[in-house]
Amino acid sequence: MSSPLLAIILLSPLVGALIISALPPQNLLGIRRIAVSSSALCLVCALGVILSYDTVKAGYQQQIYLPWIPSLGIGFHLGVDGISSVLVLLHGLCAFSGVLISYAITQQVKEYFIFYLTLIAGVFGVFLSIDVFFFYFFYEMAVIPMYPLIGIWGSDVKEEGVVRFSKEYATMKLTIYLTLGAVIALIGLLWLYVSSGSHTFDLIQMQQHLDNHPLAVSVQRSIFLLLLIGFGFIAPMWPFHSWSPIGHAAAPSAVSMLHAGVLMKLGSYAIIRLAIGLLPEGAKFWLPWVAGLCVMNILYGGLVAMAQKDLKLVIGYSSSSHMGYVLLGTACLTSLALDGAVLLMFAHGLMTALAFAMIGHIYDQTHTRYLPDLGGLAHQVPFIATCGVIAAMASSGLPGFANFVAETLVFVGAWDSHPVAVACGVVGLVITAVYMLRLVRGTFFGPALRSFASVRDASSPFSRLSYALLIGVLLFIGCWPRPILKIIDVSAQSIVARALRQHQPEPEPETIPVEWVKVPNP
Amino acid sequence: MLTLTHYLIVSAALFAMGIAGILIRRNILMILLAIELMFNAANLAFIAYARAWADLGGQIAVFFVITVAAAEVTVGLAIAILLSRQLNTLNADEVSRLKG
Amino acid sequence: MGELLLFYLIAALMVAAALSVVGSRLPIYSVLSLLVVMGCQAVFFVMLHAYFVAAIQLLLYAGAVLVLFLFVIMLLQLSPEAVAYPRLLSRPAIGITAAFGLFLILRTVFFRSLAQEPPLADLSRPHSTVEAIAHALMTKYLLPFELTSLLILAALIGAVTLAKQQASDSRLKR
Amino acid sequence: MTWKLIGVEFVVSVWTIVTLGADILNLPRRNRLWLLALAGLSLAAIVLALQPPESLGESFQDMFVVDGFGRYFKGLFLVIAAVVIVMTREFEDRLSAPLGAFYMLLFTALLGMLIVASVNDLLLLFVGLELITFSLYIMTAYLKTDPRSVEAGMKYLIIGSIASGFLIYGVALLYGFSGSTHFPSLHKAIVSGVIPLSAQAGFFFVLAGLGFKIAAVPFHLWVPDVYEGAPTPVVAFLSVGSKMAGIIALVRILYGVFLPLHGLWMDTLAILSAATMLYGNLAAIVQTNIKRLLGYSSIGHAGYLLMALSSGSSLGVSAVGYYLLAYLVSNLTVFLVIVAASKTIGGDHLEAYNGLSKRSPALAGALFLGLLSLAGVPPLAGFSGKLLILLAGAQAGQLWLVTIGALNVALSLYYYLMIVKRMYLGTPINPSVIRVHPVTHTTLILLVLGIFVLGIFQNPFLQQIQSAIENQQWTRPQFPNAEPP
Amino acid sequence: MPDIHLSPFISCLSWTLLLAPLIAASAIWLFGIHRRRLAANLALTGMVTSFGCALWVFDQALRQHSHAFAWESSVEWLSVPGFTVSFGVLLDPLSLLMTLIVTGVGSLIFLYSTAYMKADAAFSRYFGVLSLFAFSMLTIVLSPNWIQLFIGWELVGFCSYLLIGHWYAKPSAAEAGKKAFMVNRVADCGFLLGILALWGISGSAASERTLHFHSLQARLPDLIASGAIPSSLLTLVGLLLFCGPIGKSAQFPLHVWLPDAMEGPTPVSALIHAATMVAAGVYLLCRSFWLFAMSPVTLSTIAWVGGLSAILSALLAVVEQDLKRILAYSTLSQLGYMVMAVGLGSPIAGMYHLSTHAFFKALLFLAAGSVIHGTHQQDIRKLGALRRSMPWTSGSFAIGSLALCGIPGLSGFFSKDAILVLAHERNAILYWLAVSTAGLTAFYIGRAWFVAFTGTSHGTHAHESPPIMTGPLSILAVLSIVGGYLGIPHFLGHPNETIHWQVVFTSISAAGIGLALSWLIYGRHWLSAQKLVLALAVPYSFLQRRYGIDEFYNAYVTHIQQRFIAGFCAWFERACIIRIGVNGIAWTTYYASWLIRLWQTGKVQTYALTFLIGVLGLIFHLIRQ
Repeated sequence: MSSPLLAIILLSPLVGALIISALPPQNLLGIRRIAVSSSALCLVCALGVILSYDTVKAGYQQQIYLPWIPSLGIGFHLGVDGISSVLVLLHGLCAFSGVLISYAITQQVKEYFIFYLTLIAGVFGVFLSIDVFFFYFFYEMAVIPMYPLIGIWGSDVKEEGVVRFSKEYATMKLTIYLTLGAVIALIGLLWLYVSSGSHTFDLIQMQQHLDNHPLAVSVQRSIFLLLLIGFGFIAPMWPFHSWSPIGHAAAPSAVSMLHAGVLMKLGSYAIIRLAIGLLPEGAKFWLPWVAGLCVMNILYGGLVAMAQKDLKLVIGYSSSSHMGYVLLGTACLTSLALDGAVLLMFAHGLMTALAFAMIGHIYDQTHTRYLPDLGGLAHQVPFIATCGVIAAMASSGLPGFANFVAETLVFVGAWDSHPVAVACGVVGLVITAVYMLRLVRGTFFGPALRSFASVRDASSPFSRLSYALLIGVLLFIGCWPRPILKIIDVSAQSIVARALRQHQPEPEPETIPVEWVKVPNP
Repeated sequence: MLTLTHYLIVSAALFAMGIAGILIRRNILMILLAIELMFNAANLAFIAYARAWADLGGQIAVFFVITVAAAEVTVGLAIAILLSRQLNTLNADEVSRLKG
Repeated sequence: MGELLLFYLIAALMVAAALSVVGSRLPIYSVLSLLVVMGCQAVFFVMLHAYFVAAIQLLLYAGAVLVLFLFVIMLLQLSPEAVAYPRLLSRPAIGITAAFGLFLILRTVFFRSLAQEPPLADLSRPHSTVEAIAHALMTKYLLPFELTSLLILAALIGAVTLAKQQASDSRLKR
Repeated sequence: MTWKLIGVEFVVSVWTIVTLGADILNLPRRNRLWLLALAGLSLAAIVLALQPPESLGESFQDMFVVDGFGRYFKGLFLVIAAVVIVMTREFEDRLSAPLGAFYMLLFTALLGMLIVASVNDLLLLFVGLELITFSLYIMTAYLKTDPRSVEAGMKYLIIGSIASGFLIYGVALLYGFSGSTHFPSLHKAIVSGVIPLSAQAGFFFVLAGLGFKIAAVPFHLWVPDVYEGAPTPVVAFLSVGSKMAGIIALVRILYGVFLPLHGLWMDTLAILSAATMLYGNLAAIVQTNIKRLLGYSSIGHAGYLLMALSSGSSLGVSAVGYYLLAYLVSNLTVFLVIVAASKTIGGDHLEAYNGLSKRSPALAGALFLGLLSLAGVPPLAGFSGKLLILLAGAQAGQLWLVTIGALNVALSLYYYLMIVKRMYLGTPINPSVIRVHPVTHTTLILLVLGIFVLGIFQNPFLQQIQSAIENQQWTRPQFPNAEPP
Repeated sequence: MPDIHLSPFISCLSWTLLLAPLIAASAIWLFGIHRRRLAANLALTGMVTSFGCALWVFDQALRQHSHAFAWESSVEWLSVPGFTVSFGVLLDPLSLLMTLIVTGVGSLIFLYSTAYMKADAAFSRYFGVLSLFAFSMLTIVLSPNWIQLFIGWELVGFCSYLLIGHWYAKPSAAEAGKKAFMVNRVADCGFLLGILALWGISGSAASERTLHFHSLQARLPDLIASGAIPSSLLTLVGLLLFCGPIGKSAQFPLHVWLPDAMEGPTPVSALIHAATMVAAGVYLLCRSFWLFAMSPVTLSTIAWVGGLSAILSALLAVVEQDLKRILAYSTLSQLGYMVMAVGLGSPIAGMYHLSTHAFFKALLFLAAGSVIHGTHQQDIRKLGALRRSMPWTSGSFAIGSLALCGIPGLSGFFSKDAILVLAHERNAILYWLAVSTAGLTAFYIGRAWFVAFTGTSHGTHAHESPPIMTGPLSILAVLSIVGGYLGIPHFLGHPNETIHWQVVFTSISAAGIGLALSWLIYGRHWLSAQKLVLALAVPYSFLQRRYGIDEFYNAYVTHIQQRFIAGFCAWFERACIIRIGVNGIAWTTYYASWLIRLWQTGKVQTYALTFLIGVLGLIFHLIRQ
């Protein structure tokens, strides 16, 4: 029970960042090696976590508990259930391949890896925490390193040579946007803490307390709305999505990988874990609306992606479109759809990381991401082109990739409650195919261009490792989804069961504990 | 019958006139002068209450107020001299480099 | 009854002098009017049986503070302020209105709390002798008393440092 | 009367004379004076640490009270003064006027703060506050040849005097209500009887006077001007020390005396808090001078403190204690960087900070962390403080206020990041490397460490604060009219 | 099945049958991408292994009562409570027939490809994808449930995309691949919804929902009978499911991708776009015929779509000049026959035609490939007199053409006749449409023959293809001849039918007229083609524009979809969400800040006034009572 895996996962990048900060900035080799080894350690431990997850016992496992602020009921409580262990693995994969992709960074390498490893640690923290305080703590901690990462090492979004969105704009918008979302969620969390009267931030205890003393329906609905909007910002739920494509587009590719691959999943994860997990009545009331909004996500995001000419913007909008499926799966309150949603988070994370890695390589080599400028690159970069086709196909839900399984589960699970949304989702797959094929066609196919004669492929096995890793896992899960689904399902079942349980909230009005009763104005 | 309230109202008037003086005078010295009025109003209230409670505390408070007022005038006048030296004006409206 | 009459007389004089402090164009008039205010206040203090404070008021305020004012006014050779009648919604107009509002509110507050105010106590025993005050200052109020000495010291040193001419600064700089 | 109880104050008041005399006698060289000042602080700190906990008690006929709460803040004041002295060391060649007097004023201000931390009487409070402000008036105008410094001093003095006028008038009215300026007797009067309107007016006058100290809207307008004009070490002292003194006074008055009237001031404070937060953080956005910007930011922080105060709970007071600690560390970091950098980069204009990360990664990193901590980003100190305050607000049921407070986090992050943006994304006008003195460097490292420690390991500090306020009478809900009928 | 005695090897062999091409494909991708010979050998081995297994199973089946032969083996591929999908092999006469076609024709075409693609740089990639295609196709064919079928369905689409775009440097090829994938995607969108809807109605109180063919077939009729499922819903399900075949089998109006798909290498066109993949739609219709049959509306829709596709494509073939495109339109037209056959109620007739069509159309394509290989030319106007220079090729092409025309004795005759008889019985209009199509078919294939293989040479240097290409041609030619005598309908469980002489006569005469006309116009030049074109200018140009359907789609895609809808969304994103929404809030904040700043006038008395007003505000409420 007290295996140190989770602590290692959380601390390894932080320790890595600390060591790097002590190294001289000229020692590139050492810096990179430490980054790679710390993220590899995370990946190995994440694999260990998911392999050792006991689906019979279910629930939170590998727990670590340290009392932190006992007077407020805050504890440093780590643990994984089926859902988070899958996401931890996703993050481990994306982080490791992101660090490998980061070898392309040549300026201020030391600072880059410090921020990058902090970001990695923050995201791990969110997935591992089962204390609401630390959940929020790591959540915001993950947002802030994005600012320098995009601001310093990013690139402007250009159209026809004209800067459309500068990286300064993108990173400021992203940071403010996400912080805004975080604080809105924070309001909800504080309200929840106060009104539950449980005097604990511990998720498990809070859940037990709320089971025994359910909140009034109206309070649940209000808090749920706050959490939904707050976490919806990062999910990103339409119409709060506009930070994401531009942010992805401006970020350096390794950051985009992590961001689109994992960071965006924090929102839906938080909605599943906190909002649905703690506020069943709110979930019943608001989730149908979410189902409506996610149709907007899927269709609108896809259509906007269709009109983009910057490769990263295409993938950026496609991410916001695909997160619509995740939200759709979340919104149904069926274990099937929830399984699909979680698996889709996993699959989409890998797929989008692959896409951003590929685009990053192209951008590094050609110094452009503008679709009209590109073409025929399959002649020079056959390996990257293969990855591009694979990413496109995975993204449009080709069987054999995990995305297909996940989308099918979402559709199947959502069919009974939201057939129209499912129909729109299926149409969204067509739209995805349109822009992904357009991207592949415009970038890789067609006659070879002379201007790209010097473009190099990712030829060494080391540079291919991250691509191979991502594709391999996508294919493996896509071909053999049973084991991972089993792990997801045990947790999804319990969340859905909890949300659907018929509570009989007592009609007593919730009183807010104030230590002194107010004295009326004399 | 002379009551406490008589004194208090006078002190209130004094206080109000003091603050009015701060607001309408342009010369910084005059503003300092008006501040003295405010302190005096407080003094009057203190003494009146001290009388009412037959307590020494109020009278002692007046000591402190007078001391503080004197110190305030000292510092205020020193800064006023600096000001007239640096900016060549004592017009409060013209001392507005720092703004926004 | 006579006391009341005296009160009204002094109060009227005091308010008039205060108005003059606030309103007269010539700075010197303002200072001199303030002197009148101080005087009237001293009379009130006497009427309220605070004899020692009344003396201090005259000595310290009239004797020291106002002289200092006069001195600085002479030093800086202040010219009379230009007369500008406050226009509606200008800052002075709003200021006067607000100050008057403050007075009205305070007046209402005092009238409303009239019933709860302590009545003027019967002063059978002499309580505000110099000795009693000195005793209080040296016992109960010793700490603020000592602090005021530091306060005065700080103000003095500060004032000297600030007002000193630049030439002397260079001498101090080592 | 126990002289042991005022040991710290005694050392500090002695040192006012020592520094002045040392300067006049030219005992240490001018550039060694800071060591003397630090020595005095260390002495005071030792005395503070040696005060046995059981020696807590009241002195001067209850006028001066030494309790855990006061001791906690006295410690903080000493830390502030120490850092300000380090700043002054960096700044001293820009101070033309005598340094000894400057240190003396620093010590008198510190003395005022120490007094305020232990205050148990309205008159002592008045004198203590005046001691702080007078010293600061003079220190603000200390750059005699800089018109902006003099103007700042003038404005500070006038508004400060108005505030003192209101404060003392309010004290007079409260005195009239209870017949004493002593906190316990005031409290007794409040608990036992009907509170006349005049006393309520007096209370609000005192509130206004203290609102000036902590820079609460609408008593705040002096803040940006003074921050911009005053010498930077003074600004640091002002923004942390003076504000903290005001907050302590508010806690002592609101919680020690007027807690039974919670209903009277809770909403008022909440409204002031909301206005203060919004005003400070909004107005900071368009600023171009870093000190002015920090002035507005400090107004914003005053809003958060008011939110915690308005909660009327012991959690609120703990939050205030923690927040002030976090604010102290972060803000001093920021100001220390400003002092250290401004000489080389030339001025306090934001443009001067372009590309700072390339000229001095250490300074830029410290400023980055300090600003983010001020914004309230985990795992830095400011986050924990803000979270505690928001929690206290939520527990008091003021969700609207919590909402405004939370949204202000995002708002403030914007302008803090604008500075970060200049440091990390801008190109320096002059790419020369900035050298940092080892003393400054060490202090910065300590402060940054503090930022992290306070952001991650909250519990020891929080427990310290909680135990400090444990024995206060306001944490004992024992008021007769607070009992439910 | 208790009464069937199967060899214990069948499990092993049937899985080998399915997986051999996949293993080959993986091996090629992992090890053979730079080794040409290895790649080709792997692919060929995989395919031939499959074929061998199929033959063995076929042998087993023949030993049983063939039409009752059924064997299933599966593993749980995805299993969460409420939704279980297995992956497996379902062998029954229908799938076995299809498997034989896929693997048999596939083996020949693989063999043929080794020569045809010899000079290609991406030889290994070609075989890798081709093997993957074989696996995907077998996944469809052998699928025991809808999800596996859908998986295969998508995968064949993907392989088709890659193979059409094999020469991606050619913009037209890249575009054609994209188009094929997109059109299929649109159709699959309906198909997937159909599957979901089917899943939605498949549950009953007694049992969990399912997508298994047999379980559905066992359960659904009862549910319908009990009234649990409204018939309108059933029709909807049927129509949605039919969307799949419309796309995959390129029926009107989603036929547009198939002619363009001819950009791919010719063996690919033969295998995927003639013999197997496009037939998958028909196979699907046959596989779940009972489901479509439960809704008359669905069935008649299918019939009409098929009939219209048949005639409309035949018309297009008449005006086409590209040899491969002629064959592509011909494929469309023949697929129309098959779909119509199913729609008219006889899946066996459809499957029969599917089988024979696979033989002769593969033959025609491979022959055309041989022509292209020999001449590097595929415009029939630039070809001529190939009969002399390429005798084997010409002979096979002639056999294939005659089979296509339905000349008695050849395979096409029997299968087409079965459909015509069916149409004759069921629907007069469709019957006459089909007959006209038969005439047109004879005409256009005659035209191709006479223009390309007879007449005078246009100076193109032509040479006969190597034996490795002509060998498969010969085998397919034999199959095209004897395909009608193999007893395919019997194998599928259909009793032998008597020949309907009236229909036979009509169809033969239609074919005869068509052939005669083409001979007169193109063989004898008795009628000038140019004059005919001039005389029929309006319909000719209409046909040349392919009824304007491509233009309409292009206009829709570029103008409406891309420029208007997507453009509008992008504009909305930039203008409303980013500029007004997000930046608007930012600007509002900024200007609020700017406004607040005005308060800070720098004049100390303003500050004092504010202070005073603040105090007034604090104490004002005291006198409110």
